[in-house]
Order: sequence, then C-alpha cells, then structure tokens
Amino acid sequence: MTDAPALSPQRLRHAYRQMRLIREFEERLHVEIATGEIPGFTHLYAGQEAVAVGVCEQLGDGDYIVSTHRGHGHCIAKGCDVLGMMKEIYGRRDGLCKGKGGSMHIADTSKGMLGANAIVGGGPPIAVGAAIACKIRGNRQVSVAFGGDGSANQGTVFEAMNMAVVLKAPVIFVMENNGYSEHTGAAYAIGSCDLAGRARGFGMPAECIDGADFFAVYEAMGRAVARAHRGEGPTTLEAAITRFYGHFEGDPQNYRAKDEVARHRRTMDCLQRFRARVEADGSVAIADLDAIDAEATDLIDRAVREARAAPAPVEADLYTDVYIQY
Amino acid sequence: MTDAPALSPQRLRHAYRQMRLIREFEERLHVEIATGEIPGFTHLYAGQEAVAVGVCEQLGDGDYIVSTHRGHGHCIAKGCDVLGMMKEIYGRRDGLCKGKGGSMHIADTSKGMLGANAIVGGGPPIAVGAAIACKIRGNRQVSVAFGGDGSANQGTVFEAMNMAVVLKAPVIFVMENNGYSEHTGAAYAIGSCDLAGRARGFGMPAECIDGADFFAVYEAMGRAVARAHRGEGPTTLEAAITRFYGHFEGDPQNYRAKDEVARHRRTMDCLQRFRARVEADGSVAIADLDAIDAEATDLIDRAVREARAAPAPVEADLYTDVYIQY
Amino acid sequence: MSQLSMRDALNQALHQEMARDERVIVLGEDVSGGAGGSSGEREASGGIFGVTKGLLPRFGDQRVIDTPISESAIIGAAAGAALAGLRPVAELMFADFVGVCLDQIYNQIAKFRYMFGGRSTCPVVIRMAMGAGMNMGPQHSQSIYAMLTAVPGLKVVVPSNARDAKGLLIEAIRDDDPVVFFEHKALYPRKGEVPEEPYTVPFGEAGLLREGEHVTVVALARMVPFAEKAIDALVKEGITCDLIDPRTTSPLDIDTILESVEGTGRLVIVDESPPRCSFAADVASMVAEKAFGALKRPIIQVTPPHTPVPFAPALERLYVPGPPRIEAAIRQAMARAT
Amino acid sequence: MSQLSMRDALNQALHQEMARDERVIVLGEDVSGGAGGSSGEREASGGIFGVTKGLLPRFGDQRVIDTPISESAIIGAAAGAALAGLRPVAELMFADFVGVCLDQIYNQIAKFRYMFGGRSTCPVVIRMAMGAGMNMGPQHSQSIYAMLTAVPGLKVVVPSNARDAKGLLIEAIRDDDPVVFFEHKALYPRKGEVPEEPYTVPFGEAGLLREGEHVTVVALARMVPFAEKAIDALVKEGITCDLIDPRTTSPLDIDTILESVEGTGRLVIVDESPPRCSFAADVASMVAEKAFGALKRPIIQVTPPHTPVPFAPALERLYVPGPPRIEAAIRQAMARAT
Ligand SMILES: Cc1ncc(C[n+]2csc(CCOP(=O)(O)OP(=O)(O)O)c2C)c(N)n1
Ligand SMILES: Cc1ncc(C[n+]2csc(CCOP(=O)(O)OP(=O)(O)O)c2C)c(N)n1
Ligand SMILES: [Mg+2]
Ligand SMILES: [Mg+2]
Repeated sequence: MTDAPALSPQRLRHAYRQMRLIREFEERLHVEIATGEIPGFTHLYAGQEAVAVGVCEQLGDGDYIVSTHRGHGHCIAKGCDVLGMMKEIYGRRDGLCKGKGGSMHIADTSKGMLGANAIVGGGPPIAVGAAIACKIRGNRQVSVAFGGDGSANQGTVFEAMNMAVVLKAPVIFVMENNGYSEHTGAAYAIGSCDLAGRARGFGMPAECIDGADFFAVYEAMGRAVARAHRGEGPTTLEAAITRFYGHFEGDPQNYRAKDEVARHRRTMDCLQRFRARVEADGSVAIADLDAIDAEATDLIDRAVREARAAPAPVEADLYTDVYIQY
Repeated sequence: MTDAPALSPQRLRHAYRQMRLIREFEERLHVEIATGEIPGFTHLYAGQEAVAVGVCEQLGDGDYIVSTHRGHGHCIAKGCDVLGMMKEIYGRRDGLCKGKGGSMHIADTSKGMLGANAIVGGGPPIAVGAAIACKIRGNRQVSVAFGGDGSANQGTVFEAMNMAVVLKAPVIFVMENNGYSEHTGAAYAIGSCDLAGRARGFGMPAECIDGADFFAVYEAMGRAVARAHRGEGPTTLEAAITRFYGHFEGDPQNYRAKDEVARHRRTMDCLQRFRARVEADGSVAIADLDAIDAEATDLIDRAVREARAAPAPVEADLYTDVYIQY
Repeated sequence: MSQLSMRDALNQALHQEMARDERVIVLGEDVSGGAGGSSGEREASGGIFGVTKGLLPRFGDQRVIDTPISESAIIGAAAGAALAGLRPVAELMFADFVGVCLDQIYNQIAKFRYMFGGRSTCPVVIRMAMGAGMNMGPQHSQSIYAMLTAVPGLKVVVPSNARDAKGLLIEAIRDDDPVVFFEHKALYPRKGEVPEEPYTVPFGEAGLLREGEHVTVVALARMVPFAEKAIDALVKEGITCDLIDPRTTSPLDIDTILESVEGTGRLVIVDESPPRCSFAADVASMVAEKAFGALKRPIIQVTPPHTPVPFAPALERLYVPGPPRIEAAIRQAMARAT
Repeated sequence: MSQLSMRDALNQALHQEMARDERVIVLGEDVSGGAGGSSGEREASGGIFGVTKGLLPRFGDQRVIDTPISESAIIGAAAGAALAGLRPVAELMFADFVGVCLDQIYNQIAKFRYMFGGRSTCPVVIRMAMGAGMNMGPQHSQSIYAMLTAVPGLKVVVPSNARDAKGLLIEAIRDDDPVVFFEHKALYPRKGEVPEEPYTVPFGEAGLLREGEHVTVVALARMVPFAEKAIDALVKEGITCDLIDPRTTSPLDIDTILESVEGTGRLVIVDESPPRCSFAADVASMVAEKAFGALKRPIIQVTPPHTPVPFAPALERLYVPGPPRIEAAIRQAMARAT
C-alpha cells in the first residue's frame, strides 16, 4: 500500500466494474459458444480478471499493452469497446476489426491496445518496441506485455526480456501463470518451475503475486510503473492464477483433477475476494457492487443482441485493409 | 581434481598437441588470408583453444558437439581431419565438405561433430536433439553445445536450455565469453552481465571457469559429464576467455583498447600456461612439448601446401548432395 | 480395407512405423498432453488434432515427447536427433508457426547434407496442419507450402485424402531426406478407403483422379475435392477434365502435368495460397516453358486474393476458392476457345 | 550529382530521412557498434556493411540503437515502435537470418493492418543484405525476396543501382505500409550518379534500362548489370532487347512487362534465387495468363539450380546466372523463332 495511494471509492467501483464486465463477457460467451453460433475457437479469460484489471488500472490511454490468444480480459481492461468486441467475435462487419481478426486479434491502438496475438510469444518483443517509443518521448508512458506460463518458454519472450534490460526500456512483463499451456502443466514445461526467478536471471526485478487479489496486483504494478518512471527499466510480475474454463471452449480438460476448478472457484474468485475486502473495510457499499453487476449483465445482453443482429462483412471487404496504398 | 583422475603424461601431451594444432592452424590462416588466397570470411579461434580442448578431451567419438561460426577449434578438438579442414577452407573438391560448406560449415558426423554453424544460436537446439538420442540409447553418451556470449542472447539458446532441463537431456552448454559479439561488448549486450546466472535461472547448475586454463575447463567438464551420466540433465559452463584476433579477418577492432590483445596474449595464453604448469609439476618434459610444436608446424605446412594444390570442384558437383534421392 | 478419416489414417501410419522401427520418435506440444497436470492422467490430449493418439501409452515417454512451447527447440531437437541416428517426427501443430522456427527448417535441416558435402543424412519429418475453412483467423489458417517448396533440400507433401495421407506419411518416415508434411485441417475428418496394412505412396508421382479431354486441372489438398465437384458438374455439359493431384510439391511430377496439357491444351491450377510466388505460379511457369507449343489458351490460376485469411465466415467462404470458382475457371478456359 | 557507391547512397538516404523526421529510428546489431567495448569508442562499426555510418554521432543512441543478437526482438521492437508512432528502420544484416524472426515479419507486421480492421498502421522498414558472390556459403548468400513477396501486407524492394537504392529507401521510410528492403552485397561498392538532395523513387514502377524489339528481359538486383552486359553484347548481332528492372517485386509493375511482351513476343526472366515458387515463376505465370496471345516463344527462366548456394568460388561462379547464361537464353528465345 505504501507505493500506491489508497484507491478512491469510485476508482474501486471502476475496477470492480471492469472485472465484472470481463467475467460477464466470458461467462456469456461460454453459453453462446455452446449454441454453435460463434465461429472459430475462443479462449476464455474468466478467473484471471484481477490480473488484467489490476495492471490496467495503473495505466492510461497513452500507455501500451500487448495481449495473447486469451485476450478479451486485457482488451476490456484497457478500455476496448465491449460492443465492438462482441461483434468482432461474432465476425460482424462493424466489429472492432471489421470481422477480419476475430477473438484472437482484437486491438484498438487508439486505446494503446496493440493487439491480442494468436502466436504464443508474439507480443513481448512488440511491447519492448512500444516501450522504446515511450522512452524516446520521455513522457512517462510505459508498455506492458501480458503472457502466460506457456508463452514463457518461447525464445522471443527471453529475447524481449534481455533486450528490455539492455535498453532499460519501460516495459512490464506480466506473466499469468494459470498452471497450464493447453493440456500440459507448467510444472512440467517450465524446467525451473520459477518464472520470476528466470526473469531475475535476466537482470530485472521480479515479484510473485496472488493473481486473484486485485489489490496485490494493483500495488505490485504500481511499484513496477514507478521503477519504469525512475528510468530503471523493466520488471516482471508473475501472477499465480487459474482459468475457470478449458484451454479453448470444447476442451474436455482431462489433464485437470475433477475438483480443481470447483476448488479454485471457491478460493480464487477475484470478484468474491474483492467484495469481501471492501465489505470488510467499508470502502464501497455492497449495494453499489450489486448495481454494477446488474449493469454489466445488461451491457453484455445488449452486446450479444447487437452482435447477433449486426451485418456480416460483404465481398468488397475481402480486398481492403491489407495496404494503406498499393 | 577430485572429479577427474590426474591425466597421464600421454593424455597431457595429446591435449597440448590439440591446442597447439588449433593455434598453429589459426595463426597460419591469419597469414594466408592476408594474401587474399582464401575465399569468404573467416573467424579465428586463436586464444580460445583450452575451451575446445578441455571440453573435448572428456569426450569420445560417440559423443556429440555442435559448433559455431568460429568453429575450427571445436572441429580439431573433436577429431576432424586438419588436412580436410584446410582444403575445405580453401574451397577444394576433396575438402571435408567438398568445398560446399566452407569455414562456417565444417562437420564430420562420423566423429560426432555435427557442424559449425553460420547462424548464431543455431546449434544448441540441435545439441538437445543429439542428447535426446543419447538418452534413448542409454549408453552414457553426451552432447555439447558450444556458443559465444553473443549467441547467448538468441532465443533459440534459451529454448534449448529450458527444454534440456525439462527433458533432463545429457547436454552441456559451453558458453565461451570472449567479451564481444562482433563489435559489441558483452557488458552491453547481456543485460545481467552474468551468463551462468541466467543459465541457473533456467534450473540447471552453471560454473564459471577460466577459459585459458586447460585444467580448469577439463575438470569442470568432467563434473558436467558425470552429472549427465547420473541422469541429472544439463549443465552450463561459462568460460571467461579472449580471442587473439578480430571478429573476422579484416576487422579493424576499433572497439578494443589498443593494448587489450597484447595484455591478453601475455596473461591468457593457454599454451604458455599449460607449459608453465607441467614444467612446474614435471608431469611432461618440455622437450616433448617442443617436439609437438614442431610437428604441428609441419602438419599445418603440409595442410596449406596440399590445400593450395588440391583441385577445385567441377560443374557436376553443383547438383549433387542436395538430396539422397529426388 | 476400412473407412478411415484422414486423422485416423495418419494416426495408423504413426503407430505402424513406430512399431516397425524403434528409431522413430514423435515430439511436439501436447503430442501426448497431461504432463504436469493435476489429474495425473497422461495422454490428456493425443495431439491438438488427435493425430498422435495412443502413441504414448504404447511407446512410452522416451519416444513420445511432450515439449514446452519452443518450436525452434522442437525442430532443432528433431534435427539433432536425426543427425544422431534417430528418425524423428516433429509436430509443429499449425503450419503458421513456421515463423518462429523457420531457421531450423530452411537453414539447418534443409542444408545439412549439402553443407556437409553429402556425408550426412537428416531423416526428419515435420508435420503441420494447414489451411482455411475453420474460421481460425489470419495466423492459424495459412497454406504456406510454396514457401517450403522453394527450399532446396526439403521434400514437401500435401495430401488430399486419407489413403494417400497414410501412404505418404509412411513414405516420409522411411525417406532419408527431410520431409515437410502438410495436413489440411478441413480434411482431418474426411473419410476414405484405407488399407489396414502399412503401405507407401511414392513421392513425385501425381495422382490422376479424373480423366478427360478438354482441360487439365491441377489441385492440392482441400482444393482436390472442390475440383472434383466442379469437374463432375461439368460432365453433363460435355466438358471433361484431367484432374491431377501432385501429392508432393517437391519433388514435383511435372511430366504427368505436361503430358496432360499436351492432350488438352488448357490448364487450370487451383491453389489455396495467395497468388504471388505461389505453387500455382510455379506450375504455370513450367508449363509455359515446357509445353508452350501445346497450349491453346492462357493458363488460368484459381487462388485466394493477395490478402491474409479473414476470420469472419462470410469472408473466409469468399476467400477460399470453392467449386463455383473452379467451375467458372474451367468454363473460361473452354469459352475462350471460340 | 556525384558518383556514389550504393552503400553511400543508402547511408545518405538514412542521414537525410533521420534529419527530416525525428520519428525515424534505426536499430539492429552493430548499427553503431562499440557499445561495451574496452576502447570506449562508439561507432566502432557503423553497420557490418557500413550503411549506418555516422548516424550514432549525429543522432544519438536514443535513435540509433545497438541491439543484442536477438532478431525476433529487433523486428518485434520495430513493429511495436511503429504501432506506437515511430518510423523504425530495422537492420537484419543478412537476409538469411529471416529464419529466426520470420514470425514478426509475416504474421505480425504484415498482418496488423488487416487483422485490426484497417485501424492501424505499421510503417516499418526492414533492411537486409542478400545475394551470392562473396563466397559466404549456404547460410549467408541467399536471395529470398520471393518468400516475402508472397506475403500479403508487405511491400518488397530489390534495387539494382545506387540511384534507385537511395530513392527507394527514402520512399520506403516515408511509406505508411511495412517495407522489406533488400540490398545485394555485391552491389554495395558499385558506383552510380546519385543526386545529393533527397528524392523518392515510387514503388510499383519498373525501370526500362534498355529498349529493343526482339526480346523482353526482366531482371532484379545484381542480375540487372549482368543482363545489361549480355544485352549490349548482342546488339552488334542485331538482337535488341527491352530490359525491365521491376525495382519492387511487391507491388509489381506487371503492366510494363506485359506491354513489352506485347511488342517482343519473347520473354526471358533472370532471377538469382532457385527456381521453385520463385519471382521468375511469378512473372512467367502472369505473362502466361495475361499476355498469352502475344507470346511467340516459350518463356525462359534463367535461375540457379534447385540447390543451396555453394561456398567454393569455382561452384558459386557456376551457381549464379552470369552474362553468358543470360546471353544464351536470349539467343535461345530468338533461335526457336526459325
Ligand atoms: C508459436 C505458437 N506455438 C503454439 C501455439 C498453440 N497454442 C496456443 S495457446 C497455447 C498455450 C499457451 O499457454 P499459456 O502461455 O500458458 O497461455 P494460456 O493459454 O494458459 O492463457 C499454445 C501452445 C501458438 N498459438 N503459437
Ligand atoms: C542469427 C544470426 N544473427 C547474426 C549473425 C551475425 N553474426 C555472426 S557472428 C556474430 C557474433 C557472435 O558473437 P558470439 O556469440 O559472442 O561469438 P564470437 O564471435 O565471439 O565467437 C554475429 C552477430 C549470425 N551469423 N546469425
Ligand atoms: Mg497458461
Ligand atoms: Mg563473443
């Protein structure tokens, strides 16, 4: 808490709203995907909301993030329009990416959201580049690379980490360790079983945090941003977290113990824990949170309704947006 | 010394011979390249001999190594024919690779030498694969990946290290830190300024050794091989060393202090230090070493003579050796 | 002879070859799956596309190796294992991922034999799933066989049906040269007659799937069933075509194509990858040089536009050359006749 | 107007654009050199090929960035910096190194605009040295522009002389689309008339370097001076050729080629990369479709064999298409006339 000033009630409500919106978005997608109406394959972020929101609540539109194949939460947390996102996921013409990218490529550079990414490890080098721009401008902007435990084994991520240290780039590597890459456990795929330790090996400070605790994430991120602002370069945050659903929708999850998700839903639900904490310290009225929940449900209802009704792209769209001029 | 039995006089003479042969080979190339007679560009290993030889004296033909663009020393240490090597470097038809590869691609798989490599970081993943083969055969073979300080920043190397730990592959990563990658200092390009520490971050033991001390390299390598034999997986050896010449022949070396190489030649010459040590403990007669020096000079003379006289490849050779059958 | 999906045909080939030759190993991400999972159950996956199912329980984790997400290390490890005497079959999952490991494919594996003066072999098979049609978006739907067909030292296989797929994969595993093996995602569930016993389909021998007089049609992978549809629809109008499935783009059986064009004088090439420097262009250029005299009409290429693969189903359907576009191209080849 | 080598012309372009637009940055390995060296001297290098000389002293290490050997991070950083509003010029050194960073080029940079629905720009220039002729061996001598020409979303520049090189590089830096810029190693020292002031050479406009009646010759990069030699030698025999240098392979000025073929009826394409799925095949296939009626003779492609680039001078000389092979191809195009 020392590093970050206590959050005002409306900041707290905003943070809660963002987490709830992500949860609602994903829970609803889980239902709609089952109907077969949504094309492609989708990776849900439900369970990890406190990481995206705890990080992005420390950022402004001028700051940058790069995301992953599991990007919906990062997009919402960075301020992407949920209606445009839902339409994109439905493959609609007025989706955020005109239906050309889909779930794994949602982006809004005007919001500093430099794209979800369907290539594991594709994002971190891009985040370093955005950080170079921040550094040259000298305007206290920072850049964030979200990534999973599995992505941490991609060489591109190591290159990005070392280069960030060499260039003292203001970038924060947020490693969301949800225990699995697809159907393989992190305990197997990460030789050292210690992402933070690996990052320290590259010469940057690294903190391990409880990814289900918004406040822990928010405060650690505050320290990382402060370091970047002091010109001390990159930081890694390893967030222990879990995903409430399969790797992608339709994943039978045989690699998980029968009770694992249920147990995590009881103990690692960032929304429940946020509610418990603010109820305890009285910083926000529970009624306000209930109201936010209702709003979120309505907004997502509307998003799905509009996405269903929205027009599909037309043949002319097939040839556009490849080049600015060719 | 505890790990490695004291070396017999003839083993010592053999080690010295290998180091001298490499030095002679490279010093002579330095002279011949200046005449313009040798095609392409060449990276000399002179100064680093104790690393290649200290490592390879712990290996047999059944063990594997992968090398780099600076590969002559590794090739000689692993038993490649110096006459065939010299012819290859001259681009001759009966060169070790029929003149098709050249200095940066010398290989002899029958000797377990899986190739020099002109792609920085190309080798380590290949070494992990050879180690997988060793592990499956369960025949106590090991695999070695030689690499420089600069190569240590290539993502492929990190991937190889992590995978080796995950698979407990019997591979030893020998990082020859000669202080430079091309014209850039390791102090700049390696954020942590600590290759061994980075390797430890991946979950494997790493030792820092004096690369100019044959005995230090040999004994550390003995410990690494013993670990591999015990099924404990990979080890990294970071050898502090220097190169006596430029990055490639013709490099003006403006990045180096005027006296740097001279100083290193005085203090970091593995041959002088080997001589001093065996003279002190009397394990080998200096006269024997002088005789070895003379032999080496003769052999390299002959290699250059034969390479000069050897025939160039002919047009028919242009189309062969791409496929076994096509 | 039983009806098998291409997925099961490929799986059968892997089982039979691993049983036959203990040097054959399989490695890749989730080829088994389950390692380090909380259920303790191994083979939680059997491959994202199910092609490696049953291999781990049968052959063990020394020969069926789950890897971290480290494609350069996966392909590089396959290369090193092959140089050391094994016969690795590496799975890259999506072909689009060549971007993170191309060096090991095109600078290392493809060139070892040549660079080393013919003194080594690198019998690696690299399997990868290709193609559009499942709305997987721009980074999971590409058909990049042209990029690898262009690389001297590689052999490239692009099967169109279950029967060929099994025989070609067994051939690939037994081949002493490196082989890149493309599997079209949309063809995995497609069934065909597949002999139970092991057999090989030789490289560099095209399949002639339809015989006709008027037009030569060349197609690969998913474009083959689409071309069959188009061709069969035209028969009632008296337009008949040779349909040639090269099966391997490197080596390429150009002779069968040239022979056919000598007879028809008309060539339509159907290719799922964008038009520039493509396989379609490759075939067209060879015919324009070697069968020029026989050509009665311009060579027609049916390809997607010069754009990435779109996500939206409405666009992806338009992007992929389908039977109607192929039919139109064949008509065009005829029409110009008058 | 002064005589400059292509190296100095490129260097001048970088100096002028960095001075003009402070958003332009340069990054890569040893673009300056000397960082962390014991002499303390910066710019110990100025680029392995000397193209970035003088930039660090003039523009400082915030805009002239030496990097570790981490090509994926170099190209990815260029991509991210561009998305964030800069105009990075990344140096990959040897084009052969695309193998370790292709993903950032072909899945990221090339596709951003499309994947993001046209709502972003990624004005990156990626410079890389290509080509054989210096005995640098199989992994340092390739001509891989076809691989990247095939990628929708990229523009690809392959200059053949100093004057074009400067104008095309300035155009590339000012272009809002991603551009891959190939520099032939053997052309770096070649001098030509180069205007001092900044100027641009537009993309998609071929240069017509010779005009003739009998044969259309298309060539790129180092093949252009070789083709000039061959063409000039034939003039005394009364054989005259159009020599077309496309300068950019994407976009490609196919119209100029088609127009010329309409006149000559004969086409010879000279390409330094191996024949399969090549730029030569690409051009041949377009002509075989769009100027078929005008063709009097088979299209002839002059390329190296389907092999890696050999190291030995004796072999590399035979590998690279030289003036004699080009001359022979032109004769062949004529000969068949009778
Ligand atoms: C380069 C690359 N390799 C493999 C994949 C296939 N893939 C998609 S997601 C994924 C697992 C990623 O795990 P992690 O980084 O932990 O993220 P999580 O799915 O847990 O959020 C894999 C292997 C890919 N998309 N890109
Ligand atoms: C992928 C790749 N990037 C860059 C190069 C160019 N290059 C060749 S050697 C070298 C420096 C390597 O430094 P280090 O690993 O320390 O080896 P050393 O030269 O010191 O022996 C570089 C950058 C290359 N060959 N391959
Ligand atoms: Mg994960
Ligand atoms: Mg070095």
